[in-house]
Amino acid sequence: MFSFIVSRILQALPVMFVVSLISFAMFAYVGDPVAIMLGQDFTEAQREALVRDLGLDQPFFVQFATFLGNAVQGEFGLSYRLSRPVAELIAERAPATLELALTAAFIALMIGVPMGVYTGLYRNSWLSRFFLTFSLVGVSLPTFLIGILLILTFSVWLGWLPSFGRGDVTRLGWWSSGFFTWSGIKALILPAITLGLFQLTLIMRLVRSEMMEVLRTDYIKFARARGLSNRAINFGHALKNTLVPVITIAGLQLGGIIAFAIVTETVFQWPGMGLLFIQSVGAADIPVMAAYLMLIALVFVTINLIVDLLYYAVDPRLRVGRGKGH
Amino acid sequence: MKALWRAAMLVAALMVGVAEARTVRWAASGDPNTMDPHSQNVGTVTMVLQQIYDALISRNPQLGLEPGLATAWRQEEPTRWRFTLRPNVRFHEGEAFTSDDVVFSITRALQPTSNFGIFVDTIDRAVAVDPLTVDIITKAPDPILPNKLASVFMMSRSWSERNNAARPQNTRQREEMFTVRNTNGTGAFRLQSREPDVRTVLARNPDWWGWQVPANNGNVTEIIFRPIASDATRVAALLSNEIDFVIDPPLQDLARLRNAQGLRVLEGPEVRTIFLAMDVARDELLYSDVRGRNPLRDIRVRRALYHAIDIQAIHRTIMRNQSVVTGTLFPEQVQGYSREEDVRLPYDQARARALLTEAGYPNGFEITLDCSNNRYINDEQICQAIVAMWARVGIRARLNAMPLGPFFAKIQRDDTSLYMLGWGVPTLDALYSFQSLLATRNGAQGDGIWNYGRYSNPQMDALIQRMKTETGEARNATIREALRLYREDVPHIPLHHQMIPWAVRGNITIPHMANNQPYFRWAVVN
Amino acid sequence: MSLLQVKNLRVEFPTRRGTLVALDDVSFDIAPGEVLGVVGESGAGKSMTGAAIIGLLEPPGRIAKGEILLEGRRIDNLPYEQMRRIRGREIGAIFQDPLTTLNPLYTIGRQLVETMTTHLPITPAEAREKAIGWLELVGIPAARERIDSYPHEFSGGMRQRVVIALALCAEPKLIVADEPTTALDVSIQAQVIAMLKTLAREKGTAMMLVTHDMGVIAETADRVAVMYAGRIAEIGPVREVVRQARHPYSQGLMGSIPPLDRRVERLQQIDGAMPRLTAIPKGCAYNPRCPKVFSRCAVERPELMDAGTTRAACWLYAEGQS
Amino acid sequence: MKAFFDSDLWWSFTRSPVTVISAIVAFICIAGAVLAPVLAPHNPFDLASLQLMDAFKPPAWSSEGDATYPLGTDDQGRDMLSAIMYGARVSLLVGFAAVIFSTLVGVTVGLLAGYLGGKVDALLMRIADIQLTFPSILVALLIDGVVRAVLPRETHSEVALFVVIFAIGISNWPQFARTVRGSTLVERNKEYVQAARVIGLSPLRIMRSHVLPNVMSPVLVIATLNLGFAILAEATLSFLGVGVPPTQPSLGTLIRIGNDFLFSGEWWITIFPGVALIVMVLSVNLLGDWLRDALNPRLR
Repeated sequence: MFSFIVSRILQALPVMFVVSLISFAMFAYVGDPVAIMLGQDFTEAQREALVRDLGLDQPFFVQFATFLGNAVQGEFGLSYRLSRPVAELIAERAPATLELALTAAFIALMIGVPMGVYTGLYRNSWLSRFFLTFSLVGVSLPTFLIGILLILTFSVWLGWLPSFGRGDVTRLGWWSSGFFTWSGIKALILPAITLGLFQLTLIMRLVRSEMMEVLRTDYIKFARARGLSNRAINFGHALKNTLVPVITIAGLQLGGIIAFAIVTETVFQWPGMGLLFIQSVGAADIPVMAAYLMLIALVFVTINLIVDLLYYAVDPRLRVGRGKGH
Repeated sequence: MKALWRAAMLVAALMVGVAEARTVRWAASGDPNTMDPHSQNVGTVTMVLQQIYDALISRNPQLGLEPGLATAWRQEEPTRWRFTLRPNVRFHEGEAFTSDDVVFSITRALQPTSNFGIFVDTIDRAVAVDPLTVDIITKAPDPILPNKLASVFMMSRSWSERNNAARPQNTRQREEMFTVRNTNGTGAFRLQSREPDVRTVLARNPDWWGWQVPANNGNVTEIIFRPIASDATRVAALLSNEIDFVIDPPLQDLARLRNAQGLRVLEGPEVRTIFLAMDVARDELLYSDVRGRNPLRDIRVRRALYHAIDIQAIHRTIMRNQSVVTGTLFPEQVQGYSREEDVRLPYDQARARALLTEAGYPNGFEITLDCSNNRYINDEQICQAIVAMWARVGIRARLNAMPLGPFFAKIQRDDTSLYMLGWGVPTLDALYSFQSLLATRNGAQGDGIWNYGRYSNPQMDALIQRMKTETGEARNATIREALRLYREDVPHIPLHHQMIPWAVRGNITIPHMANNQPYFRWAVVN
Repeated sequence: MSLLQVKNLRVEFPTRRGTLVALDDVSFDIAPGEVLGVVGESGAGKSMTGAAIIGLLEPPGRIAKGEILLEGRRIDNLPYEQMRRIRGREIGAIFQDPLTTLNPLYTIGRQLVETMTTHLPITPAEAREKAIGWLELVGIPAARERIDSYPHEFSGGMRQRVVIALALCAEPKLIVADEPTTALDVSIQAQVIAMLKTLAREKGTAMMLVTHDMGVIAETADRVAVMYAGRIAEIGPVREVVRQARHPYSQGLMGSIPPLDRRVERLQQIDGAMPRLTAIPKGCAYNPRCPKVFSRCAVERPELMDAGTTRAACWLYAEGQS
Repeated sequence: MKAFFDSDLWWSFTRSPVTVISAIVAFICIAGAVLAPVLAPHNPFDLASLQLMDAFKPPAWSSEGDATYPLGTDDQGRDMLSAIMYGARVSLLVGFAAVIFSTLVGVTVGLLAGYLGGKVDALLMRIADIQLTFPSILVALLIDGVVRAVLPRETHSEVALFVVIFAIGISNWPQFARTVRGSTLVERNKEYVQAARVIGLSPLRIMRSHVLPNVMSPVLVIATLNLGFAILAEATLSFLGVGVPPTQPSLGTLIRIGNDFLFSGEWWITIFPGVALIVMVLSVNLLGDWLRDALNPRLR
């Protein structure tokens, strides 16, 4: 168990390195932070001094090494745009994104899995057909369009739900939560649906096809031959076996949710990391962008580790003679 | 029953409480990126700090000068101005405001890390004469010093030094500067809380000196500012009653907002002029198919480009009448404006073609037009329309539209042949525009720093130098002369002055300001 | 009275090109405690007969004609839920591949316990004790320790023993064993089949043993049915069929059976191949391959008819012919 | 051809009215896009033909409409119908090119990994795993950003289309690689392939003539389903402003522009590109879905 975790972490290190290199390289020459920081009036001398101070006159790899050294200590410097520590900015935004992503994932799983199970079991019922059509429309609608339509309907037309922001948040130490106020919950509904809908349809389709696959297996036939009840077969035997691949994909989807949050947060002006990222791209705020990408990579690596551990918990086959996984 | 009654009373009391809190929920596309008053000379910063900090000199709704923290000022000698300070003024944290704070603030604005150099560039030093008198010594006579000082906010020396903020914030420091997030002004509102990019809350400062002045009739107790970058979302928030006041509603939504129940659109001009500037310095353009010569150095070509633009069509469709078509460098609010010089070359495609043929380009030429796409009102659309209009006279322009970051970076490297720029005039004086945009770039602070077409005309330079020192009618004549030269020499193709409609909920009145700065001291919630 | 009666069973698969007849006119009985071997090449319909009996035909397959009776009661037309109560309790089943028959995510104990608690009026704790007993019976060493192991922790042979325990644990009267040893290593096939046979005998369980291993049939079965192209070609006591098959196909099938003390690995190959269900020849389905074919065979389809000690579907035994 | 109409595929196709309709719709979309230069009433790229005074004309059927502009005009006086047709052209081009790209990469890698096995297999599949970990949209953003950083802006707008194709294509190859590898592993051990090996046929030839045909149907299904995703990915990138250059507006770009007119009353600028995108992607997805069920390869 322990060595398994260690080996997984060792495998993740090169990934992290590559991501940090890319994320740094990607933005090192995009735009010119100096121009933005100087504003409307400045002299040539001021400009050069700023370039020097930011270390932008250093060779690329020197800049990268400095960046990496600091990053390991969680030190990403000051945001060019906001003149505040990047770590702090991200820490402020992270709860918003995580609450949104988790709610969206929760919606996607809580609705997507049962719908997938249902459509997998009752392939030809009209409800299944409806779900399938619904899911196809779901994967065919771009996220940003869904968001816009929801705002139009529920905010502008009906006036039920807010169109932007997080509402009132409660502070729990450094974490700010929108779960504890009515306005926070109301503000969460539309973005979470927008973000979750696409994942919901993916998960539903995935569960459905896995379910159908599992229902064809010998052990399900054998379970029927043993006269077990449908309930035991469908929800005990079939569902549990369906869960194994679903866990992997759902884990990957959570990563996808965090990435797609960029779009949702832009549409709903949700004050999370994705919005911070997009705003930073516009301002060529290199430290923030680099830190965001590294954080996302870290999140993905962590999710992968958790997925592996879950796998480990669900599938006894992995517990002995690990190595050849799935 | 009794309990029920008590509950009802409580609810009633709460409702009264709610009614008494006169809150304005205010949104704009951008968020101030600092709370330091001398760090960023940017409208989005100033529009919030304006409420918190005062300058020595204040402005009235017509942008005229009014006493602010200084009750009187006088040019004692050509290079010495004396300011008499307002007594009994206190900062939000209790410090008394004195001449020492003025000396400190001006010194601070003069620091290299300050972004407010242009407002204090002529100042040599400030001297405290007594606690309520300050002398400001300029390096050369500066007739418009009071205009400039209306943009320099006053800070407390003891507070700043105590918090290690004696200089404007500097990104070279690893640590965050105290003033990035904290304020201590003398103004009508104080900063109550701030989450960058999310929400900034200002609360009324009941002790503000200005509430004694009858003109300051505002009754707002709380301002909640929230940045909403997306145009559609901002309008949606306004329509769904989540926001009361939007300072930059998109033009295309004005009709809808005008018709919306309970909303009003306040219309008015901004002191900002949109124009096209051209590379008239290089012998060969960087981005053109013309080799061996620079067509833009030929005034006939510049005039042809000018003639080809149907500014009325842009005004009517893209700007939806929210622009003031112009033929000059700045709008009428600016000191030195001359209506006789505000004349455009007429829209005339035939004339444009003829001029091009005359200049030796009967088949036109290729050129790249650099544009921002998120800086000015409908900037990218304006450029697109101009590119299409030029196409009709044979100029094959390629549009290169960029976000403001890369855009400014590019033109500031002189890496452009043709670009669109918008220029605001915070001092409301002609010199600010001429000096930055049209003076030969010579390294002196302010001269030609935004002149990326590197227009250089000794005649113009001489006029600009005279503007710096002359006063009165002589100066106005100089400016008029410069404007005439501007019109004849076509260093720019002027387009229009922006109009800046504000959208506000019907129960709120607030004067529309041409500098695009709301002053909540004058805002009334009914 | 027979335990199981299959009467004129016909199974069809509707497809776009018409209806495929997978089983036609299949009839046989199994007496209590009797072992009926069913042999034939792949695709002959052996497994499908088993599936029809336990009521688990893969859709769109369906019983088009005929009846299946268990202790005189019709079971082919029972509603799903009633049939479910019969499966496992009255009729057990053993599948071919023990590697895929057990749910990999549950311990074998759990799978045994759930089978018993589903069918028998006992508590989980009692079921667990019984499960250990069953595991011991089928020859799992250290059953008490290994009951909480997962299927993958067992070898193939051991897993098939677990499958057998699962099939028997609710004490059904009939076991449908579909190629129970085919997937196993040759060296342990004999052990497993011997164990199965012993257990069936001890418990008095009847068995329908589907296989293509004639050796297994010869050792285990009381009677044997030879299937060809969805029909029974010949049925009779195992000795008779093995020693002196009547149907030419059976003869071909048995032709190479070595003496009982030597094992064979494969059935003897008959020239040609069994026709596909889409192209069953007119008349006797075997006629293109039959060494003794004569004119009638290509025209008219033979029913099962008495052929000495067995019954065979072959015109050779039509009256007046022999 | 006759064999095709006789096949199960054609049969199941004719049995599903939804599929037939979506095939017709998809065909119309593709034909309209491909033949846009011929069919479109205007050329939105011919700047000299734009009349700014014609901006914001409503669709032809409304009272202020103009028959020359069937679906109205945008803020620059461009004909919406033509803009959508040309936009669909860009969207489809990016979609098809990206899918072809990821198919080529994925199939090659899958064949290599499956056929060669061993360390090559382990390495290639590890790379695929790592890449699958990252959401495609982020991979595309990353690649787009890297290219933006490396190339100067002017050059960038010339290659931007290829960058988007590459970015979307490269983010989807692992799916193909995994499927093909799985099938290859199965095929490789079949007797005829073993036999071909023994005869001494070159591995390339074996893969091409024996393995490849057997993996084509799952690949076709994944490719069809991916086409919808690719078109959406392009739209999303363009919506975020990092997709195709504005000189070649795709449907995503049109939607981004239209978004500004959501509340302004010029609804046609917003609605039509969005509807076009949804209809196009939905019909492609319906086809893909049907194809998957019809070919029924056990997809993972």
